[in-house]
Amino acid sequence: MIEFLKKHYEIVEKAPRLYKLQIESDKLVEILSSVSINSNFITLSQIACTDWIEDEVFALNYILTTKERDKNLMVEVRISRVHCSLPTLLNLYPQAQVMERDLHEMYGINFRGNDTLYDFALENWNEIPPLRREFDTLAYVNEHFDFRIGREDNKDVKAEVKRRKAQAKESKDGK
Amino acid sequence: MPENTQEGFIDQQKVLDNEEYSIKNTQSIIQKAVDWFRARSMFVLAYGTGCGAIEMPPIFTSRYDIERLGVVGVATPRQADILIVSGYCSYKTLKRVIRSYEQMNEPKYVIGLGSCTINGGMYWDSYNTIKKLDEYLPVDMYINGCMPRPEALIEGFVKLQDNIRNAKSEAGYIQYRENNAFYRANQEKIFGKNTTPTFEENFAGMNQ
Amino acid sequence: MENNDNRLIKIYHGPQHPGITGNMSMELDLLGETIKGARTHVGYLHRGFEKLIERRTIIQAFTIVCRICVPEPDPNEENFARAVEGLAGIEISQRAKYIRVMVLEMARLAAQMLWMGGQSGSIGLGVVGQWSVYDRDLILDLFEELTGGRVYHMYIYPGGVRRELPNGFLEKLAQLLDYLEGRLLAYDSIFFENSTFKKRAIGVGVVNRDEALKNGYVGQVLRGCGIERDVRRDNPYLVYDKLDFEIPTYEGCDVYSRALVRRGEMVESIKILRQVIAQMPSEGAIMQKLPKHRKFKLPKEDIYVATESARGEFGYYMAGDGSEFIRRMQVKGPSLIHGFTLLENLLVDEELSNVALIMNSLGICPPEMER
Amino acid sequence: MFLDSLAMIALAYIFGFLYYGLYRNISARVHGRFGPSLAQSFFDSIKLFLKENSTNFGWMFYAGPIIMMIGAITTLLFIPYLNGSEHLVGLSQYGNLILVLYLMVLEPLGNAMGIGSNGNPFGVMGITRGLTRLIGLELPFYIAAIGLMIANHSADIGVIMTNQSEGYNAFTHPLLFIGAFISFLGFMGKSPFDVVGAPQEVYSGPATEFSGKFFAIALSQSAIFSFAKLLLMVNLFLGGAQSLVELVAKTFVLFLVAVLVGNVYARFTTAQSVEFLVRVPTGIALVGLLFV
Repeated sequence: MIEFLKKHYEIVEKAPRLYKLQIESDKLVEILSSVSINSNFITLSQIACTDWIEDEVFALNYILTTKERDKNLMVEVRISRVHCSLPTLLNLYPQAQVMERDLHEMYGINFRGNDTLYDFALENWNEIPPLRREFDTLAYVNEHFDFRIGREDNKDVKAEVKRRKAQAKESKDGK
Repeated sequence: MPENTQEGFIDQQKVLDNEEYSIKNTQSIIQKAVDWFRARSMFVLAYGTGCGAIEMPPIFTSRYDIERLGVVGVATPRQADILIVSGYCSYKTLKRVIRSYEQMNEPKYVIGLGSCTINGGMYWDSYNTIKKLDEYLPVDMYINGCMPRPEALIEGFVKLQDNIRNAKSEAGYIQYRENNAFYRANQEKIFGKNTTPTFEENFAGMNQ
Repeated sequence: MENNDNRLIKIYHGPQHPGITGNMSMELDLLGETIKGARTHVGYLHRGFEKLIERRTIIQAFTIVCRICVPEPDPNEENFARAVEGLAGIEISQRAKYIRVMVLEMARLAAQMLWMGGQSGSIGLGVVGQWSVYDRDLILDLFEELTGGRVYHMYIYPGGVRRELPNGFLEKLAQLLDYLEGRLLAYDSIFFENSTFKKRAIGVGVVNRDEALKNGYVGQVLRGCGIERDVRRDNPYLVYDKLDFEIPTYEGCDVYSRALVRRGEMVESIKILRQVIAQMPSEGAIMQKLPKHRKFKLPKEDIYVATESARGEFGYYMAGDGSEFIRRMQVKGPSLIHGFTLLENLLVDEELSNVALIMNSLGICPPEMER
Repeated sequence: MFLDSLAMIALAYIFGFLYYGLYRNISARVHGRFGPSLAQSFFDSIKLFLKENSTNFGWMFYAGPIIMMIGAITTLLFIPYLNGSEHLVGLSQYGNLILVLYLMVLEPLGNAMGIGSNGNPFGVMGITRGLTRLIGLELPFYIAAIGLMIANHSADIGVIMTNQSEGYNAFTHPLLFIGAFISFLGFMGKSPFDVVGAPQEVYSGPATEFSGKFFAIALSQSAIFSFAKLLLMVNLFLGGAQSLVELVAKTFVLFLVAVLVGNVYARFTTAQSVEFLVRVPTGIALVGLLFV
């Protein structure tokens, strides 16, 4: 169980019943298969990806759940943002197929061996994968749509507050 | 009638937005009767494009019972008079909504539900939802709110019936037919080459 | 994937179709009326939530979190609040915990009522939907009194809950529970015990029990296979470990078992709510003192939280980056695995008439698949 | 005779739609709602006649609803309204029960003709379901009709109707009546035998592509045809009617039962409904036939 895993890997306890393990990307399949054989963590609940643009990496968290559904283990893999590619987990977990398909579309990560990485939620998307940090959704919206006249909240709040304060001050001074 | 261009239509819209502008339609008696029947019986195609779909079951069921007003749901666009666009439209949905709208038979009306159809609402900075529904489809009635309550929806239906019965505003489908270039241009702007078939293509066999 | 047999016809079941659970579509290859291949298509509801949340501070993000799952928004709020609390190290008061449990159970009850309408509508039994949506509306009325919102409540906020209970709220809730308990008998006779429903539902949509745990199925799908799993008990949050409730399970693995499981859950929800009313502390702050709007910053850490929604485990992964914005919040609803891994296989060799039935019994809700 | 037939059609049209309005109202009360006005179905039908038609699938498509309409009207004209009356008899002296049973098949055939030319897969599925179900529906009904014909030594509806002066066939031949009645529920197209236009499965089934005027014709057709079926049931099993009031009372009772049954049962699949129809009502009717 968790004691067994702790013997072999450096497992951190993040919260009650939530553990974390950081591994290298080239050992991913090996370690996950060993975890699923040797421990109770048999299910893949989620593949969560975070874009750490300042470190130039994607951090992928494979969240595993036990057979009893009482503990969660986050297995973190860090891969380069530029040539992002990982082996697929399709053979271990069938549900990985749709999760990888989702991440492929949202981040452009290539999962080697998964041949179903076609369109998931978007249709005819030609821009940068939208969940990458460099994709600016506001700029995209401003370029492709125009807002209805009177939609005032499409403004930088800080600048607007400053402007109003200055305006109020001016009118006060004027009096 | 406005010119068949985008600028001409925008000018026309500005005029329509003006409070002082109101259509003084004179209905003949036959036309009045026809409009009365059209207002009294509405077949609704409730396209659940977004969250607004959750308030559809309450209004069609026993608490609010909109069937009292002659409003019933139908399954296919062919038989529907009213298209309810219930909530935000993503690109992918909008294409299907336009397709459904063009399959409907005239006279047809569109009800836009929720703030997101009016100005993007909560998703104003989302890359995948449209901001103004009336750029792509002629909307006859907007019901605002996030979500609009069932009472608001019923009020919207009553107002629309009133508009139809007394010919208070020019129906959207006429605008769609006459200013098709405007709508087409907007649709093509976001869909590119993947736009739905043109109005003429859809209606090629109509007058044979 | 593609089926090139020219005896097959391909139809798109949805997105505009009365038999589909929301705005999604199934691409079906049909031989006569037998399905030979099924593929799920989503994306009709994609709003890019996870992108929008990256651009919003916590209170701004909080208002859009509940929109992820429309029929039952509260587990999302609870997940979001608990993830933020976990990252920021906030402990909430006992009273707030009880109020949250109350809101979550009321939402579960409302969601099951709506589900009942959908499930019965899928087999042409419209009368159940008419009744149950009315009963759901009574719960929504209470929600409106408590939170100000009918469908979206925006009530469970990091640090507690946003408003004090109105006067006499618990008494009203107790009355409503008595009413709903009586109504369940009416639903029994017209829906759960209806001979035609039994005929349609028993032996339809049978899930393979052996792969259920491994493939990550959750909620009623597991419990309908006789596997007793519930986040509320296995991985308890709030005060669920102090409450006494059972987890209904049935062995059939089919649509009917899942329906009975939901019925059992309604009974359990009523039981839990009664205990909450009895045990709720009358004193105590409902909201912890929080940093100011722009000063509310999350550390560079990540966390995974899960809540039991009306359809199964709802998981959130959240990562902060030391600023007032959330770096990443990834949603995993119960529908993602059910809608793809399970449904695509379950529909093969089924009749076309059972598509809506099976989809409803799995509780598939598209907005949480694509966010 | 022409005026007589016209009056029959007009009455059937009015009663059909009125009953449909009642159906919606009664269902609404079962649901706990107020329901639409009684005349709502007239409004719907008139509005549909005023709607434009923008679909074109060739003349075969248009011929479909018209053939259905002809089927409904001819069926109606061969069924006398009143027992022993000179009026409202239409063409009934020229035809008999066997002819009526044949004419009743015209509706699905006309439907099939129209649907076949529009190529909508849901329409095709709907009509396939309809024709499959028809096999199940016809068996018990035909057996019951044969039983009645044997018992009365006549195939004339008028004769069968007048022979019931001592006791209704529903009571003298109860098994035949039950078999025919279950089959009649199916003919009315209500739950649990409403597979043809099941919206959750095949949109509106055969009517998926019909719109505007042709949908209005289809609606009127179904209203007239429903009334014809009610009339046939009353004539065969409930001894017909001496006056219009009695006719309305009897048809309404039958109709009410059909509505209430439809409201509390879920829809069978095609296979289930055929299986059920072939097994239960056919069996009952066969046993009834043995007693005759």
